Amino acid sequence: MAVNMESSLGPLRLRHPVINASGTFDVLAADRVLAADLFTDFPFAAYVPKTVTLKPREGNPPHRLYETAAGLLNSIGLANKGIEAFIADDLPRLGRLPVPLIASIAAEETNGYGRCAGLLDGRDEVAALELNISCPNVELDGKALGCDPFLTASATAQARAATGKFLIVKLTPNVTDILVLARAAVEAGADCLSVINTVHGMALDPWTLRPALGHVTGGLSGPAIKPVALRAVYLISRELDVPVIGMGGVTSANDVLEFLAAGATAVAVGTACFRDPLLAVSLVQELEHQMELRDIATPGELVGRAH
Amino acid sequence: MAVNMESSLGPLRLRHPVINASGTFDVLAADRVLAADLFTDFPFAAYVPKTVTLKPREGNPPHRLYETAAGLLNSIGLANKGIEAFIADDLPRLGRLPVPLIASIAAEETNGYGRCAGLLDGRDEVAALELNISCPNVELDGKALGCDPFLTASATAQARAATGKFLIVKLTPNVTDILVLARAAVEAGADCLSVINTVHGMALDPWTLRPALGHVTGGLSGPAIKPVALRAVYLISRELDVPVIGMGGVTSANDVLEFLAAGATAVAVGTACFRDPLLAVSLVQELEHQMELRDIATPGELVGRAH
Amino acid sequence: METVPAQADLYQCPVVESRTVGAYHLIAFVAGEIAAVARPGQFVMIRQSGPALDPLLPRPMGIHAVEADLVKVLVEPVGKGTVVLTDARVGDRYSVLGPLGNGFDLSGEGTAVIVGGGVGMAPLALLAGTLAGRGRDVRCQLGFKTRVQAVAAELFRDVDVDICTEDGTMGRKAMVSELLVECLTDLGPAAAEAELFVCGPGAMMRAAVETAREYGADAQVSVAAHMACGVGACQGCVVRAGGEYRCACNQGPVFRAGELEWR
Amino acid sequence: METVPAQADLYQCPVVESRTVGAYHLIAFVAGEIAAVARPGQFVMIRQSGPALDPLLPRPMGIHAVEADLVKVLVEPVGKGTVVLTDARVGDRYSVLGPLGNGFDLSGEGTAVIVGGGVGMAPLALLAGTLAGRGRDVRCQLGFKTRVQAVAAELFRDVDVDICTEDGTMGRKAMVSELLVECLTDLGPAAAEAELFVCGPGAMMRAAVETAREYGADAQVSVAAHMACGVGACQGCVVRAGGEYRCACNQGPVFRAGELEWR
Ligand SMILES: Cc1cc2nc3c(=O)[nH]c(=O)nc-3n(C[C@H](O)[C@H](O)[C@H](O)COP(=O)(O)OP(=O)(O)OC[C@H]3O[C@@H](n4cnc5c(N)ncnc54)[C@H](O)[C@@H]3O)c2cc1C
Ligand SMILES: Cc1cc2nc3c(=O)[nH]c(=O)nc-3n(C[C@H](O)[C@H](O)[C@H](O)COP(=O)(O)OP(=O)(O)OC[C@H]3O[C@@H](n4cnc5c(N)ncnc54)[C@H](O)[C@@H]3O)c2cc1C
Ligand SMILES: Cc1cc2nc3c(=O)[nH]c(=O)nc-3n(C[C@H](O)[C@H](O)[C@H](O)COP(=O)(O)O)c2cc1C
Ligand SMILES: Cc1cc2nc3c(=O)[nH]c(=O)nc-3n(C[C@H](O)[C@H](O)[C@H](O)COP(=O)(O)O)c2cc1C
Ligand code: FES
Ligand code: FES
Repeated sequence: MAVNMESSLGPLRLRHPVINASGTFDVLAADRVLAADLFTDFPFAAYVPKTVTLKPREGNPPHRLYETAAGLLNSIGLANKGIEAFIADDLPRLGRLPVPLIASIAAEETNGYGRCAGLLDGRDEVAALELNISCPNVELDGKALGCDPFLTASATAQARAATGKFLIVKLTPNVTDILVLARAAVEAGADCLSVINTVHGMALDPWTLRPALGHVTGGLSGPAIKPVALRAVYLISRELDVPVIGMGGVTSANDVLEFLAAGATAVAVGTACFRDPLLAVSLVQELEHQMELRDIATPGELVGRAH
Repeated sequence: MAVNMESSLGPLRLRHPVINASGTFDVLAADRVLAADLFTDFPFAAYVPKTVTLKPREGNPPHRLYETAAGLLNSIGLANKGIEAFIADDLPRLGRLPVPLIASIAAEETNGYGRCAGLLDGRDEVAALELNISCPNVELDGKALGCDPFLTASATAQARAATGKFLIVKLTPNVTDILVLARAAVEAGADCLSVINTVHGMALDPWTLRPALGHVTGGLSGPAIKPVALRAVYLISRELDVPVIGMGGVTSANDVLEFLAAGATAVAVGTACFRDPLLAVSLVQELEHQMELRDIATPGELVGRAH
Repeated sequence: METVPAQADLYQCPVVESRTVGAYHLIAFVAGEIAAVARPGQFVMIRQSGPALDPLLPRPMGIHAVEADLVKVLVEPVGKGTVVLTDARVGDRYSVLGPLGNGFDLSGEGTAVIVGGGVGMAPLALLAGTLAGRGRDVRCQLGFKTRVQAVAAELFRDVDVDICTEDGTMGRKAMVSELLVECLTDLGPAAAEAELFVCGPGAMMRAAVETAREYGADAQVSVAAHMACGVGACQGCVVRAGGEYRCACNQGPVFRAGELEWR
Repeated sequence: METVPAQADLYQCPVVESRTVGAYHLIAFVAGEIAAVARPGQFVMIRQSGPALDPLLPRPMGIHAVEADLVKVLVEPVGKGTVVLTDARVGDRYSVLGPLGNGFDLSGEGTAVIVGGGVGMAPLALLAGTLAGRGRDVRCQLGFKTRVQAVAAELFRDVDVDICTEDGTMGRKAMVSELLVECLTDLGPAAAEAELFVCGPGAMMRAAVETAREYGADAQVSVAAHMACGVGACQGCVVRAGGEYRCACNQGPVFRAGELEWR
């Protein structure tokens, strides 16, 4: 059976359903290191650069990484060059990618989302915006904005007012009821939800018995959190009508099938890119092969099959 | 250096700081299968049987278990014979154990906690009570009681009124701010907190792409959740004055040291008992050895060292 | 059920044989204490040693053969846990806990009709040899998808085996339930005194039990369940039997067909 | 920094040698594309293949030696990831990504004073051989805790090495910083033209750099950092240098001593 891997995510046409997760694949850095010509053979169906903020941020002190069982704790702290340098230096180069570009933005105050969205609204290189309201390292009154339905709605509404582009809101799992947050974002104008960002966690160095991360706590990603992510995607996509980008612990083609069946329209690979920066190449091949074996004609056919 | 492994948990004298987690070690069943004489050589410093409820519960339909990356999803659904049969059949036998007995109780309504606590209050076999308010499978209006500070306080207060025994409340990590729940329990009369119960999750069978558990969602345990548990223990023990029993993903002596350093007074082993039902024997030996190597004279010396 | 040695390091058993048998993988461990007491239909929980925590838990494997102080299992690599088991190399040490479970009831006297599907044949090999050794009349039928699995039937040493495959690449082209019907018909009136011993995929076991019922024969079936502990501690491995949930690990894995409720 | 092959399966490199060298473990991979371009001070990210997801990420290992199409690393088993690497058996395939990082700047001309502590000696072996091959004057000092580590100094083939241990069980009983002072004193006025190449534990590197400064010598140090990607994607491996956070993987791991801010 011929498999047609094309997918769509709102107005975005994707060659297949697999994209990268923000902060885990840097096409500009990888292109310097890897012999692959990433600008012609880009393995993902869309590219999401690392989150940028209004002002440059130098990020958290080291250590910023600590591996846990089947997981990775990070406290990068949204290190980035700031949206102006992003627009000036990176956007022109990213515009040459053969896939849609989804810019990820964050701010320390809700109105910063409106300003960032406004700065990108006029840029043709940008196909969609993702609001990172869930990074556990940027806190408002000691709490991530994405934990509060009010602030979530407010950030979303401000971005919505500033742009007509496809608007994705990325949710945090660190809440009592993620559906409440999902509804708040959609009611405030989100076109799509990214589910999930990292899970709050912490590690101690087993030798010193002191916190392993410079920032003490951090965000857990990787296969360890896949069950948390699948549940969130399942619950949200059963209740709400917007497309969901599923992510959290994807390392294989089977994982992609599971996220689609749980209700995701597209699936993002994050931490697994660190196992192999070109994982997406073999993963997408294997995905096509599995779909053939299982008689699945299109990714869309599978979306929500587990409901 | 001579290591003194003795620990105390409120009025309970423990031979060492390692106990079992409710629902993961069944001394009556294991004693039938293992050649070890568990009633004389009991490896844990206290015994926590599986949670019992007022009425018998047959539990959830199979599959009730699914292994995930470095984790285990379960939806046992609090299968148990009910508190009356527990008192009649099990208590007399459990009373013969050479360690303190911590009975774990749950109820579907808050006042059930008072009734269960009352039924056990007069029993000399029982050294302490643990309120399981956090099992994700028993839900009130679709939500675990332990997710709500009000219901948590109410269940704790009712149990407090019914017993003078050492009262432990076991918290769920599936909340936006676990400190709020911890405070609610302590203000309502908890003497001690168990941190944490399982993390909400879900898995799909990679072949059928249907939910892997009969109950669809379940609770994630094992090393995958250790970072979540360590963070909760760290945050709570820094803020509150009651002793904390730390648990979540412990598989080794180093893990025990880490939980102590994060602020736990005692540490419970759950899922790891399934890797090896007598793990505690070697783990406690290794713990003593590590303490010797590291010049730690008593477990108490280590408690909160990471703060 | 015999009791399992008490010291954790007793579970550490060296691998002395590890080889492919068609689609399956045979592993032999030195495990004298298990070998000494194991009965057909019992199982072990097996796990690679080492610091890695994925796979996390041991996997249940039927005891396929016992020779002197060796215990053998036959693994079908279907997922992460079983694929990793096939990496076993001679000299590795695995954690092997057992023997666990009740095993088959061998007290019957009628013809023993053994019905296996796929890797479900693994524990039936020990059963067939034991029953034949006791002089009981044994008939064996094994069904497989295709040849690469069916070649494992060579592991049945002490008894004759009828083999079928779904695609006819080895033995008869048939489902094992067809072979069973022929066998019971062939037994004539003795069929009603016969006793089936069944292990395999759910649908195949159901069909076999149904056929047994039609011929008035008894049946014992060894069920599969997801297990975590194997010793009755987690309540995870339940099957519906006798109107309640029973643990496959310590109230099974062998049940009388009559008490099982198929889903 | 050279570019890394584009196809994922090119990273799969067979193990052809795997053996204990005292407290460390030497592994040789067939990795022709890496061997062809690797420079001293560069590193590879190494990971076992297979379905298990713990350990999850590759571990950074300095390139210890290059021979024809072989790349060798020397692993000190300190935690889960490195312990698992020492399980490597001939014929296994590992994912080996590299060469990564900037490597040492070899353009200097003064005496090369190589200072290694513990397993930090691993990448210095390739450096020493390369510099000696170019005819540069090379002095090597290696410090270890005790003999079982120090025996690995035998892996320095092309140059003479001064060894010390903290407990005097092999070589001098001294800290490597004492050897360094003697070496620089011995060089006399040439010390100010000398260049240090340092790799080892933080405290030892700091002491070496301090000594270099006192003698007016330059120093390049190869720093350790927790890494996830190795290619500049995660921003996780930062060290403080030149007043900002720089990634050890693609702006290092070798830095000029002068730009590093020690914590
Ligand atoms: C008493 C008993 C005896 C068994 N004897 C044998 C034997 O001799 N040879 C053999 O090859 N297999 C045997 N099995 C089945 C074997 O245990 C499972 O195939 C194995 O656990 C699957 O693990 P996995 O990680 O490879 O698969 P996974 O990737 O976890 O899943 C693959 C498939 O196996 C199922 N599965 C997952 N976990 C389990 C589990 N714990 N138990 C059963 N099924 C599971 C899943 O639903 C899925 O369909 C036996 C099972 C039981 C209960
Ligand atoms: C550029 C570079 C080159 C290296 N070359 C070598 C080498 O040639 N030989 C060698 O034996 N080691 C080398 N290392 C160090 C090696 O990578 C770490 O020891 C290893 O990652 C620890 O992993 P683990 O799982 O065994 O330890 P863990 O159990 O994760 O931790 C043990 C100790 O190692 C530290 N650690 C954990 N993760 C890392 C990490 N990703 N990087 C560094 N330290 C970490 C922890 O803080 C802890 O103190 C190098 C590191 C870098 C950055
Ligand atoms: C090192 C690292 C950096 C990350 N940076 C960002 C970021 O800048 N913006 C964002 O929205 N998410 C960020 N994430 C979260 C991922 O995009 C993703 O949501 C999460 O890691 C779960 O997916 P995974 O398990 O596949 O990694 C980061 C994750 C990691 C591990
Ligand atoms: C199979 C299973 C059954 C459990 N049953 C109970 C229970 O009855 N009562 C309870 O309070 N916790 C129960 N738990 C939660 C554990 O006690 C523990 O809090 C949790 O598993 C985290 O610890 P671990 O990672 O060491 O398993 C159960 C966990 C598992 C895996
Ligand atoms: S596997 Fe735990 S009770 Fe059966
Ligand atoms: S290790 Fe990822 S940026 Fe250096």
